[in-house]
Amino acid sequence: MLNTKFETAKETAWCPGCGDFGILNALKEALNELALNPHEVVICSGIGQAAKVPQYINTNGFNGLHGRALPPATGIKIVNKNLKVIINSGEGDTYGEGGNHFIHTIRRNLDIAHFVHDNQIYGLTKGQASPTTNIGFRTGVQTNGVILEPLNPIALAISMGASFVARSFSGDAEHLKEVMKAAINHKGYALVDILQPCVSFNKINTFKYYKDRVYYLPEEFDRTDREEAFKRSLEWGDRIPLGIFYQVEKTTYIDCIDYLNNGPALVDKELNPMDAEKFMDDFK
Amino acid sequence: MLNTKFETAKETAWCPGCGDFGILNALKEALNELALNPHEVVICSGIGQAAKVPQYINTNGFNGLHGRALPPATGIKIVNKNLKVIINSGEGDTYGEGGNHFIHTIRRNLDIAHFVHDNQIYGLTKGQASPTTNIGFRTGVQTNGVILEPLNPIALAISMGASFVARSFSGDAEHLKEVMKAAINHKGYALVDILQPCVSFNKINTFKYYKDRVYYLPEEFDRTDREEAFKRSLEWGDRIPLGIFYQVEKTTYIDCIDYLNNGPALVDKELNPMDAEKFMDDFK
Amino acid sequence: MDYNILLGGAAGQGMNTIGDVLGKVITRTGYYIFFNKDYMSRVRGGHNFNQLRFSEKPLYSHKEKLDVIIALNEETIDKHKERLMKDGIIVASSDFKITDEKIITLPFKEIAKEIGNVKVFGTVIVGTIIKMFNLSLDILEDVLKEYFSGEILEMNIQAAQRGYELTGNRFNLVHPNQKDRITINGNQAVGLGALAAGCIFFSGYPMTPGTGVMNYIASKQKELGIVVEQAEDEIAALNMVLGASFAGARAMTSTSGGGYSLMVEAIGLSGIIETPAVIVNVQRPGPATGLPTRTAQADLKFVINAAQDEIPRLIISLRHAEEAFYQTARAFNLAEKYQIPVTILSDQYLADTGVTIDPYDFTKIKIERYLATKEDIGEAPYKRYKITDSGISPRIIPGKIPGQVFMVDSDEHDEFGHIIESGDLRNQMMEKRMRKMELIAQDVQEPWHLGNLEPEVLLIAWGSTYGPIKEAVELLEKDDKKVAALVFGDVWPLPTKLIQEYSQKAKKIISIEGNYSGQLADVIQEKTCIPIKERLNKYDGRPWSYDEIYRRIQEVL
Amino acid sequence: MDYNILLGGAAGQGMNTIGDVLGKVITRTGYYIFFNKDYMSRVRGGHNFNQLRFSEKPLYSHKEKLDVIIALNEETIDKHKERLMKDGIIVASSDFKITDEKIITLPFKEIAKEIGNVKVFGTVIVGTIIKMFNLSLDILEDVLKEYFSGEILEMNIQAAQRGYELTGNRFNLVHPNQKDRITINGNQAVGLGALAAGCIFFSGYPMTPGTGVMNYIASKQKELGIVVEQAEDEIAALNMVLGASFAGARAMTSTSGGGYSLMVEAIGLSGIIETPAVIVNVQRPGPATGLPTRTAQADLKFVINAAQDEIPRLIISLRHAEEAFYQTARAFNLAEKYQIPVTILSDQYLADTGVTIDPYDFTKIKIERYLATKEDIGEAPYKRYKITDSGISPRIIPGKIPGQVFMVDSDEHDEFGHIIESGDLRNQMMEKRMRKMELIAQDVQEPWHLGNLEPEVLLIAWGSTYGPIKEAVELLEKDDKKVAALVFGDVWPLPTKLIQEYSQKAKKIISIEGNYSGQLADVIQEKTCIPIKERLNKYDGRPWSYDEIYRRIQEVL
Ligand SMILES: Cc1ncc(C[n+]2csc(CCOP(=O)(O)OP(=O)(O)O)c2C)c(N)n1
Ligand SMILES: Cc1ncc(C[n+]2csc(CCOP(=O)(O)OP(=O)(O)O)c2C)c(N)n1
Ligand code: SF4
Ligand code: SF4
Ligand SMILES: [Mg+2]
Ligand SMILES: [Mg+2]
Repeated sequence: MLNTKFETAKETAWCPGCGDFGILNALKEALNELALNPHEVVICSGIGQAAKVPQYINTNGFNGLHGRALPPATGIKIVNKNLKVIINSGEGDTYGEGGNHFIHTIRRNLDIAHFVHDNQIYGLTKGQASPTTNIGFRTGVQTNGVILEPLNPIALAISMGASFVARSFSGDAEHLKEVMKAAINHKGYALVDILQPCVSFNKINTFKYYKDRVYYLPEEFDRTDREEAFKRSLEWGDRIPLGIFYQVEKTTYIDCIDYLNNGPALVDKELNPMDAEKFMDDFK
Repeated sequence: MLNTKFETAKETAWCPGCGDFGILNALKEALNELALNPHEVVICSGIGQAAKVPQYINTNGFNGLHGRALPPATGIKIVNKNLKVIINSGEGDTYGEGGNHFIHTIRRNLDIAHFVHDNQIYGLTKGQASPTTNIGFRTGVQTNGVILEPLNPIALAISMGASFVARSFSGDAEHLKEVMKAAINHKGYALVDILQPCVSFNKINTFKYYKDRVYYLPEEFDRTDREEAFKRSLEWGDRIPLGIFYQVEKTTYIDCIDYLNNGPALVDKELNPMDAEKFMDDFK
Repeated sequence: MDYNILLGGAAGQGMNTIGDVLGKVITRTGYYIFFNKDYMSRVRGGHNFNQLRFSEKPLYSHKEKLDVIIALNEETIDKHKERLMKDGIIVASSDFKITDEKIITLPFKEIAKEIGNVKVFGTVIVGTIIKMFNLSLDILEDVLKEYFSGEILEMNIQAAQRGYELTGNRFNLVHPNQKDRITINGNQAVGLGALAAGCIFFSGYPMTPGTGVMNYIASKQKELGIVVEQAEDEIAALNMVLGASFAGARAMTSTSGGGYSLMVEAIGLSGIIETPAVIVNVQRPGPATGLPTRTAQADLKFVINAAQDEIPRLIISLRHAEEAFYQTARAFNLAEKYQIPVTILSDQYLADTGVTIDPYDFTKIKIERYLATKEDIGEAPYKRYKITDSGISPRIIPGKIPGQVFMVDSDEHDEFGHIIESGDLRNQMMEKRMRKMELIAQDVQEPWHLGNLEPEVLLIAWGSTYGPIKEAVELLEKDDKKVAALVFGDVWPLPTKLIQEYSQKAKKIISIEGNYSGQLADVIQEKTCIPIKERLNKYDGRPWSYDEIYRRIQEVL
Repeated sequence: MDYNILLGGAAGQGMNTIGDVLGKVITRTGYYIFFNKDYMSRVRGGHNFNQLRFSEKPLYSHKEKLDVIIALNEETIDKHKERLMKDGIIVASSDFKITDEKIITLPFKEIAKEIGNVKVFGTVIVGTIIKMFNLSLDILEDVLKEYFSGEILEMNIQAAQRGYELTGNRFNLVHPNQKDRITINGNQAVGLGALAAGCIFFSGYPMTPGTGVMNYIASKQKELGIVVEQAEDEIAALNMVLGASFAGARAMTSTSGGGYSLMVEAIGLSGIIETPAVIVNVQRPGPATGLPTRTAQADLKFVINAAQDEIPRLIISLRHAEEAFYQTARAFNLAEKYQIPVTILSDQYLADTGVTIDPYDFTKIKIERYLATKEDIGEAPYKRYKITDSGISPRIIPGKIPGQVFMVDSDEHDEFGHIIESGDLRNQMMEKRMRKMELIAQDVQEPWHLGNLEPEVLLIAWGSTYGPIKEAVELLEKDDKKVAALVFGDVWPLPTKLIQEYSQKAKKIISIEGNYSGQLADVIQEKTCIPIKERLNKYDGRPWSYDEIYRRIQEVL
């Protein structure tokens, strides 16, 4: 167990060796290094193995419905801009069931960090193909192997105009922690797609598989060049780039609404029925 | 009225001057020139002004739920590969309510053509912002103007690996018809995002607005270069490119399943309960 | 007195503005109006009509018989002239080809052209009607000033005057004097109620006829400093609302049946995470897309049972724009009191119908949050789902109490919100949640009683049918019929006291509903085993009118 | 004779394989088994257990008392030893620290290590059990051959032999002789039924415990040349099914409550476009995510009322794996006969429980498509929604009849499927669709009757509670109690003949359900006004066992 404010006594239900442990630890350390307090943080998730993160960390948590991690995060952040809102969920949750929220949440550019545990499989439901499963992968449903082109979350996020798009790997604790910190610090929506071995159901994309293929985007890589970022995002296979593909400053949702930006958080507003009384004049 | 097999007597419910008329006519002509027969064609749609297309054309039609034009089209094409399956729907229907189906339907690469009537507004519900409405556009809901980054369907489709991605304009009948024909002839999923003025609710993106801005991708433009296509797709504003951004050959869903590819259409299969009797052995 | 004006034409002819302006003039003159809309699912063309009924007494229903038909196109005359009273008149443009003794054709279009703007055509007509009913041109000019400005305003004032001069006074009215009432429709009343109740976050996806609530709230968002967020779909809408509510906001969404279908899973979520939400379902006829712009009361059993397994919930149906305001505010209080989803059932008839009522008393609105304080919860680790006798656990919001965190979980959970597998704990949590239903049942309001106290015939209804039934029962009582009606507002949990009581007295029970099978009657049977065999059901997408109810009840008496 | 073996351990310890292998050996020896699973929503760890009961007579329920506990971990002993019979035994690994007079510890792990593969540990145990029950090592070897091959098979055979030699015979059995029965669970039975019925397209999204149906059908897709498509979400799944069905395929989806919630809107669509669909809801406890791997019967009222407005529909609940096969095939026929959505309600208990039954008679399965031919529809333009007396319109599929096209429309429509606004046509269409319910009511099957023909006490139940109730009623009858049960399979439209009849005879009616409020009892009250006041409801996520029902009924008698 780490030694952060974010530890809990709760025993995890993950398989020994699962990449989720590395992600959970990196998250706790990132929060710790950012000197955040548990009560200032809300972690939202859907349903899946990854989505159990809020169960195992000492922060506020909204463990909602499968595929629906992002809309509650959106509601939370809009009404209380002072909370750090983080989403941890699986790639099935995010890009499968929740695909529509994914693309539209990017468009809103709220200041939230989104950590996708991408094990290229549906873990909790025991091994069906997820949107990122490679072609040819056989499962109990895809008995002849997957035939759908895998979704490329990095390319997709870049095409949707996300202002921070990164990839990391549960097997590199340090890199992951640093990218998480950058994502949390980024002002705007930040996606980190995290390669995460599932030892029980994905015997192809193992720790070794990733380890053999990942490389780090070079220092001199220009993260503000969208076309370059897109080009790099298409790299997948023998070599898999890790790091921040794209990061630019962009006005956030809150920036655009004057009274949210300059006023107190919405939830701190005093409520008074009489404020609306004058609107009756419209009906006279 | 045109003189094709696809005419109907039904009066349309569209506003005079609506861009939907041009799209409907181009579609009828395209089908006619492709020498298709009405009974061989199924047009699927969701709900919206655009989605009324199946009401006004003499083909088979599946006018389903708002946002859900693509899944029925998928089901139809998988079970009867001999039908020409075409989808006509609004951009709200397709990229808003139906966004998740949009991204995953691209992944399936079924041989279907998808025509999106993109008027940058919710027409039928009287003028709320759609996913493609420009920033700053004011509506009864977006009273301070839209603040969400508009979705770029061309960039998105390219990032998702669509094998045919094009844009046309309801105001250019000839171009539209030709692009439609190319899309229908394309083996695989083909997206055509069609600029379509809404004379009632979009007073900004008018016929003239588009007319002043559109230009045609040059002859020499290399449609097989994905990065180039992506780059071009980002052009939007003073100059809006029309034409086929990207087109490559790619195995389709049906290609990947041997017995679908080489056998008869699934619906033509003889059904016999006894075929499954042998499976009881597994339980002995 | 009781006048009824029909205004008919195609979508896009400006009928709503004509009706609104005329309605304002009549309201300000001191009358009560009842202004309902019948429109097609299209933006231009087709046949739409508005009916503007007014009287010096409060009105509760549209009526069939017409005094005046204002025809913006010829189709209007064909479709509605049968309903014209003997001494009624039809006002039409002089270029119409139809002839009929009751038609007065006047050169509206020509005048508009002369003024130099064909769009003022409607105002010319309003001027004419003002004159016919002896209303005040000054008031009309005041109203026009609120709608237009500059050159356009000048043209409209000119148009009004020209119209006013076109004809003479037709109906002899002595105008009443009370003038500060409001005319409001159901969607606006719900929206205003939400604002009064402190709704600071609204998320929705447009769907007729539920969009009006969103539009109304959005129109005030800037002024109040609140947020209306259009979601990508209804699933997102309710899940955003739940996030906002979890974080401490009073939050709401509105939709119609199709959108409600998509919210079903999140309604269950609201129930198990015990996070309040107010969901407005403005009903229209289904199934599926159905008849988008028409009315129905056909989602009752659906909303009562929506979502897998069982949750505590409250369903309030709205009977009238007056209560719509107060009930919406109440919905917010009860949602927070019990930490449940509250569904408000409205319908297109109520939503789009403007009625004149006394101004709302905003001092009656109390915002009761039922939030626990730092002191309430003490120092021990906070239990979001503490098992209590009432079933209600102290609720805090995240980020406000340093040192205290909590989570909500869609899985079955322990008192801390952590996922569990134990059958015992599951029982305790299920019982804790469902115990709240017992308290809610005490908060639930009995149906409104109308008519006789010792009735022979008992009518059962709910929601917006209230208005037409009220007028019908008054007529039946004038005929010396011993008739009463119980009109339910709160429908779930079903209040059963009055129905038990009156069903014993009455020889005959008849339900009157806007659906195919008689859904409230079913619910009453389910909960009380009181058989309701006679059921008057209407499902053509049109609202019951009082005359129709009156006639149908006479038939079965 | 009636033996009950519990096999407990953590997820990932191979318990399911041990159980399956043992089950096969016992079935092939000629016994009936009843093999149910209790597992947590996790892949490794936690506490899971399987119960394998067997007898020479058909079995319908798990039971509480245990003869043997096979403990793969120590927790298993703690959790279950109370249920052990006086002469029961606990079989455990010799490294366990727990001591108890009933424990036999044996060196399973050591032997596995000696063989050189820790994974064969389970097979060692199976060998031991085989010996204890005097079962055949040969049969075990046959079964192992179906599971393994090559070196791994060799090791397993060795493991079985070593286990067999570890101990002596404990239970004296004379084995029966009938050997060609099948042991199948509810999900497999539904899947096989669908295949027999000609389901050629399946689209679904994984959701426990509904995934098993998809898995089963997928496992045969290649061999049969059909397609299983995993959808992006449940909304897509049912909409794909409707597209496929429109195009002429028999098509199906399966899910659990949360996924069903997302399908609600499309269920309404199926109703209004009159396009058949078979939807399997394998129930688990909610609300929302609830208890993913456990059982419940808590979606009854939800599925009856799912979707805005009203549609004709049929809801079939499954009582037993035997009928699951035939009912699924029937669902396809009735879906096409009436052009409606048919919901099959299963639950985790039924879905995951293996029972031994006689082989299905495939010759009983008739595929009835009810499709219209070119001749049927004639030359005139085809009316997809022709208004007929029965409410059923001739249905064709697109592309097959040159010259004829048609459309289906989620809007209210005319006979051609074109959007309408007319109230009259709306009424006709609504009535046409709902008329089908009258015919469906005739096709609906009355509940199964168990026990006394002139009962004093009448039990009411539905779905998978059938098995436990059947055994409980048999015990109660042995005690000379005048008890009967009506166990509903078809639940909507509700068949009311037998319940009317028996409710008159019985002095007391008691419902037994797997939900909080007694949902079937509610539905019966709604439809018949027969009050059902005593309700035994279980909602802890565990199935009723026959002993529990027997005890509870004795208490109230
Ligand atoms: C509406 C709904 N559909 C399906 C499910 C079942 N379900 C739970 S988790 C899951 C997939 C999880 O995959 P992923 O998000 O990749 O997470 P992982 O378990 O791999 O970490 C599914 C399909 C559900 N809970 N709710
Ligand atoms: C579930 C559901 N939500 C909302 C609606 C209401 N609705 C109908 S059409 C539409 C928007 C249509 O916009 P678009 O797809 O852009 O089509 P257009 O009318 O602009 O052609 C909406 C929100 C609906 N019918 N169903
Ligand atoms: S199944 Fe896979 S993702 Fe889930 S806990 Fe095990 S290893 Fe991790
Ligand atoms: S509202 Fe707009 S999109 Fe709809 S018919 Fe009119 S012009 Fe066309
Ligand atoms: Mg995953
Ligand atoms: Mg549009």
